Amino acid sequence: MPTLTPFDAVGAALAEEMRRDPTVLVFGEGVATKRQDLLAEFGAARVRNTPLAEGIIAGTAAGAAATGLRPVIDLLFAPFLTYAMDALVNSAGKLRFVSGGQFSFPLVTLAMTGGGWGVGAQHNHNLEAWFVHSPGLKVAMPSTAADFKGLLKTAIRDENPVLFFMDIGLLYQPGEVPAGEHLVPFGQARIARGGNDVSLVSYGKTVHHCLTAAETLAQEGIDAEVIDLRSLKPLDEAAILASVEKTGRLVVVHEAAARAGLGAEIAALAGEKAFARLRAPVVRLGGPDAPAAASYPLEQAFAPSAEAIAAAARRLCT
Amino acid sequence: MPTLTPFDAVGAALAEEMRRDPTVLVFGEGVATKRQDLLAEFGAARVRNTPLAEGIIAGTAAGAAATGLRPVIDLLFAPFLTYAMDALVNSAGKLRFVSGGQFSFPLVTLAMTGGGWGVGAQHNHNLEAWFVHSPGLKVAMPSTAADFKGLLKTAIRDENPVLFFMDIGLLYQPGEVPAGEHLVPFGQARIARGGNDVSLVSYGKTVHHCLTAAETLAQEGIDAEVIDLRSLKPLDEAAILASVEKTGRLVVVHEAAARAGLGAEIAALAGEKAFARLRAPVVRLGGPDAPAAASYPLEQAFAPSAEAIAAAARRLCT
Amino acid sequence: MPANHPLPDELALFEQMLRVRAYEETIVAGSAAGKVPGTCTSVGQEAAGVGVVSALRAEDLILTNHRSAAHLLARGADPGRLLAEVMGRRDGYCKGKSGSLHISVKALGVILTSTIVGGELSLATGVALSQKMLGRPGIVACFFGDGAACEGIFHESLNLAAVWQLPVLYVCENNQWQAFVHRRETMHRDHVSERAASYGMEGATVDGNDVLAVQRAALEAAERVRAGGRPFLLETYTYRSRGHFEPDDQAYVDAAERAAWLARDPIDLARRRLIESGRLSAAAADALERRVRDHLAAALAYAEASPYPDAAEMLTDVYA
Amino acid sequence: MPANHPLPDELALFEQMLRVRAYEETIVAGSAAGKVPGTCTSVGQEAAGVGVVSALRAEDLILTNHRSAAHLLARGADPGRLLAEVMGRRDGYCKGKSGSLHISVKALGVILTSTIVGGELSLATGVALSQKMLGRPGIVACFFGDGAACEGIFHESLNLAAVWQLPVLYVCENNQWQAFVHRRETMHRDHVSERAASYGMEGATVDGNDVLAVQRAALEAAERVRAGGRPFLLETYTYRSRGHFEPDDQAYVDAAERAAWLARDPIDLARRRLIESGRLSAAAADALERRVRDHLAAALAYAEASPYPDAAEMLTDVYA
Ligand SMILES: Cc1ncc(C[n+]2csc(CCOP(=O)(O)OP(=O)(O)O)c2C)c(N)n1
Ligand SMILES: Cc1ncc(C[n+]2csc(CCOP(=O)(O)OP(=O)(O)O)c2C)c(N)n1
Ligand SMILES: [Mg+2]
Ligand SMILES: [Mg+2]
Repeated sequence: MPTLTPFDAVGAALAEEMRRDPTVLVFGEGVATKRQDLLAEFGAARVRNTPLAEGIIAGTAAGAAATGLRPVIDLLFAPFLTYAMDALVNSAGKLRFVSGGQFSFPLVTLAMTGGGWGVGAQHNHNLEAWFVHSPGLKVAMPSTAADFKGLLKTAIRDENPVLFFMDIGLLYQPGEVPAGEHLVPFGQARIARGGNDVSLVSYGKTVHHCLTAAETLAQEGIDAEVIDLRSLKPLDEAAILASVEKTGRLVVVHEAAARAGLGAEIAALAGEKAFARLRAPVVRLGGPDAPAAASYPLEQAFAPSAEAIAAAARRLCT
Repeated sequence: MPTLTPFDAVGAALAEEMRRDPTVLVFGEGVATKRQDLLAEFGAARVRNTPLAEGIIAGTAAGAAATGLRPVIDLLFAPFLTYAMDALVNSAGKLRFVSGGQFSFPLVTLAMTGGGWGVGAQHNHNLEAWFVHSPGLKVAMPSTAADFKGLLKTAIRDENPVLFFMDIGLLYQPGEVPAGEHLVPFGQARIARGGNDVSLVSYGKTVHHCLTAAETLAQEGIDAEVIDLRSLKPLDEAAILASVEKTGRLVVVHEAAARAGLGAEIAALAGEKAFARLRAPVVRLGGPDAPAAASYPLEQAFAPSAEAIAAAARRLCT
Repeated sequence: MPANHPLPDELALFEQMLRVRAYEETIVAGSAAGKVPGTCTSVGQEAAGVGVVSALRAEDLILTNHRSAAHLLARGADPGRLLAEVMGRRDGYCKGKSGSLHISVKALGVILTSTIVGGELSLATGVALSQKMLGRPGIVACFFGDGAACEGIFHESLNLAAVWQLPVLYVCENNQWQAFVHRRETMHRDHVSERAASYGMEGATVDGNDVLAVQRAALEAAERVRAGGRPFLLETYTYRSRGHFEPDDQAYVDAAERAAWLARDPIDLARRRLIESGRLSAAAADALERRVRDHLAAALAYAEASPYPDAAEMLTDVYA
Repeated sequence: MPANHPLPDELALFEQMLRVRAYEETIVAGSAAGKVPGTCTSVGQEAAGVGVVSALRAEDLILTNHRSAAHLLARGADPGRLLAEVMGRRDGYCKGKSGSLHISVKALGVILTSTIVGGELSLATGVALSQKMLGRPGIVACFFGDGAACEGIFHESLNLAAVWQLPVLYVCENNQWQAFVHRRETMHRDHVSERAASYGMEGATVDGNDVLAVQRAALEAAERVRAGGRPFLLETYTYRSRGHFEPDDQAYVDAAERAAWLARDPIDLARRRLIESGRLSAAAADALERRVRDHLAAALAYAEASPYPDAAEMLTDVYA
């Protein structure tokens, strides 16, 4: 299998889908400069730089999606989504319903998230839970190069608005990516490692921290299952519940703030639908309820570490 | 005790705080028109209409708060907050931290939320969970006329940015309000009704639905405790956990979408910190994961009804 | 698609304006009686809305704002289905899911009524991008208020449409008010059209209460958009006669300002002109008015007979 | 508060520009060596930044953007503490919590460096409102880029400042680029200052590479703001010589454009003028440059010696 960085896997997904479907186009601040290969192949009408104006980038995507195009927009860093919330939430998310189904909004919004560049709190803020809480949207966040490609292709073909979060810490780390047609469906979690004693449920970069923790735990005789959610909305409830039914123990892990984060949803689901099988409290590990640090070493501490995950799992199992 | 609508209780809180502190001012689209009494008493410099531009209303408030004023802004309906997210989240919420504590941001943002006017999904969307998930902010949402006044006065005196959500369904229903100095601290839930068998935790309009449900349940011999959170951030974890420790059963209720809503946070808290005492699954009742309906009768169905709450509690107790 | 060409003449425009007025008065009366939810009426702005829409072609697309009745009706929307939607009934254009404030009618090329002020500006560029990239002939008419022109999205939308050369006819209905705030409290200039130059765009202002003048200006502006594939900012200078939202006592409105504008009511102006030119007798005008009213009464009855959607309907159409 | 008056003369301005350049080159070298995080440097824009700040008074307040070194240094910020902040160290002006992109220095009247493009425009009106309502004498200088002028918040900010008559000196450093996009791809007009008229505001453009011209224009603009209590939009037309963010190979930049601007380097221009007028010998200029560089080397050593904050520090200063 070829090896690509997620950044290039995204490029490959874009290129393949643009080749397949002439209504797919991509625009954003610097997209045409950053993706010269796409510009060369598909031309300036389908690969566009934009003015610096996230609101109208997203609004334009919504309007275009409603009338026959399939835009992919790049809003750069997740905190910049704050300028585009009306278009994404009030327009793209609601107008299909509000129109009684007359229009659909097939658009994909790319945004980088997570720590890794030490650029501080106005570039590093994990907002995926906002969109999971909003109606009419879908949300994906891959952890492997292959899933960057496969989920993005699925997102582009979806008839609904998709928020596609790209963990910066992963974006330039090469991984195997199937060539050509590779589609990863939404709503299907990936069992990154099978296990029987405790379920570690995560997404994005911290999936890898969970896997490292699982190795440590294995040496101690604790058999951890690691679930990579991949799509956060729709959420693969069945996979989460099946794992918890089996292990009776759950640690939910993400870099976003724990408070009112997606981990709360998953813990609540388990507490509601797998109550009888739970053998220990559900533990959430997430970022602190504070803006992200800028100092590189401190920024790293924002995401739950493999050690912290292993420690939490160990406590539940003993 | 005098009787006021929450709308007038808000007016009374504003007037008292503006009298007490000359740095308090209020602005927004139509505030000066809507609050003629404030305009008459405090003048056009401190009670201002603004252009229709939520982004700069919130940004102006943040800049003013950092440099000596204590602005209260009225952004009307919660969905309009989508235009002000950068100022509220990236500026007001983060810049104190980012500046190393050099600046503080004492500002209050008023927003109406919830169903009640049948004006549809672009006016009716409960977004409080977004702000609970964001660092550096506080969030309040009263359910009684007295708390509208007491929490707002506290919000205005707080050195931090506060989102103050006003449930439309309550805003014009009169209730008793203490005259003069009446402060309700943040982070202290109100036990709206004591009980031993099941905890109903809620905020805003659905607190009243919980109370109605509790009466029904009482007739069946089920003794429900009703907790009105009042401030959602900080959250009175101690009150929630104490109640669950006592009853062993928890139903969390709000009008906002259940998925990744504040109820998830509360359910997760209970599942983590009161695990051993839970005698039944924690149930969340919230709005559907759909845009709000416009038809008045259907809009009403968005918020969990007293019947649904009673039914959920009954299931847990039997 | 409605055939808006041949161009509606003065008489047809008059009738359309009467229909809009009757429609709004139906809502006002129904709302006072507690039968219809209150809305933002376009009373006083009939010429501005009808005049521009009359200049569009069947293949053109429309996005508008909360004060959209004139645009929808002039486009050919059925008053009964509109009223049903306002009342949240199953036979409304959006199955009752929009209510009064977000009505769209895809079959008529009405992409959006936005109740988020500025939402129509936000989506219009994208709709125009589709027209351009998919090689469709129609231009995009985007109606918004003077208040919306204060929102940042106005700036972003016009700038992008100019830079990408998108076929958008921006139409600002400057009705002097922005809910409970006078335009003068929110901008230094009297005319929103002056802002076009900032974006390297053409702009113009027309008397929004003279339906023929509006039609003429809109035809010319639309022609420039069509021919040049470039946006244009047309301002219809007019007045919101009934206040922001029903009911509204307008206690905050300057009486002299209001009186001056009421004296220039667009329907009175059109009627007087038709009668003076001999195209219509007073009796014929009255008869026409009655006919339009009767039509509206039937429309209201239709809407009232339509049931509310099932509760289960509220969970459909969320996703495609 | 620094005493910016008496007005820095040509020589003082030259020295300040040298300091900014040396500071940025320290970061560039440190960043290439992996010791300092990359930043958005102000190389090429020293005259624009230093010239305007030199025209401010001690009581004036500043908000700026990600390309803020010239503003901070000209305001009197200590390079050692700035570098410590860029490196996320405890002795940085923000205790290492800002990093390179959000530095504020309350003691110097620097309220904000915003890395959200437009954040400075968003807060500037409020800071000016405080000045006005609390009866403080200083005006507010708000620095932003040509890219920020495309954001909706630009429109909202200028309009509000005009309507509320707030003392803001808006300074757009039009450096031709917006990250990886040329200004021409994002706006039809060459000059952002032309937009002032839309808001009923005065505006002007000045050669941003001529530090004396900038100072003069800024003095005049600031005087109008001070006297009239009204905003003013000043555009400094200049060039971003080193690319967007360190490192940046600028492969996407037109070589001829870049060469033309580099030939008008603001520091070379000032040096030449000082030497030609006889105010400075070439040897003295070289010596000054060396002194500035030595100072920066010491500053870097100071920053490197500063420890990282404790992890526990990352949970403080969240709430007041
Ligand atoms: C983003 C947003 N802010 C505020 C409102 C509340 N609101 C509805 S209409 C209106 C006034 C709009 O003024 P204008 O754009 O001039 O349109 P008009 O009502 O005069 O036709 C306001 C403030 C809203 N619907 N959306
Ligand atoms: C809201 C937002 N969008 C995008 C970015 C990414 N970004 C940082 S600087 C920049 C270019 C800014 O251009 P301009 O305003 O002209 O300032 P310059 O960098 O040229 O000084 C961009 C796109 C950002 N920081 N914030
Ligand atoms: Mg108006
Ligand atoms: Mg620039």
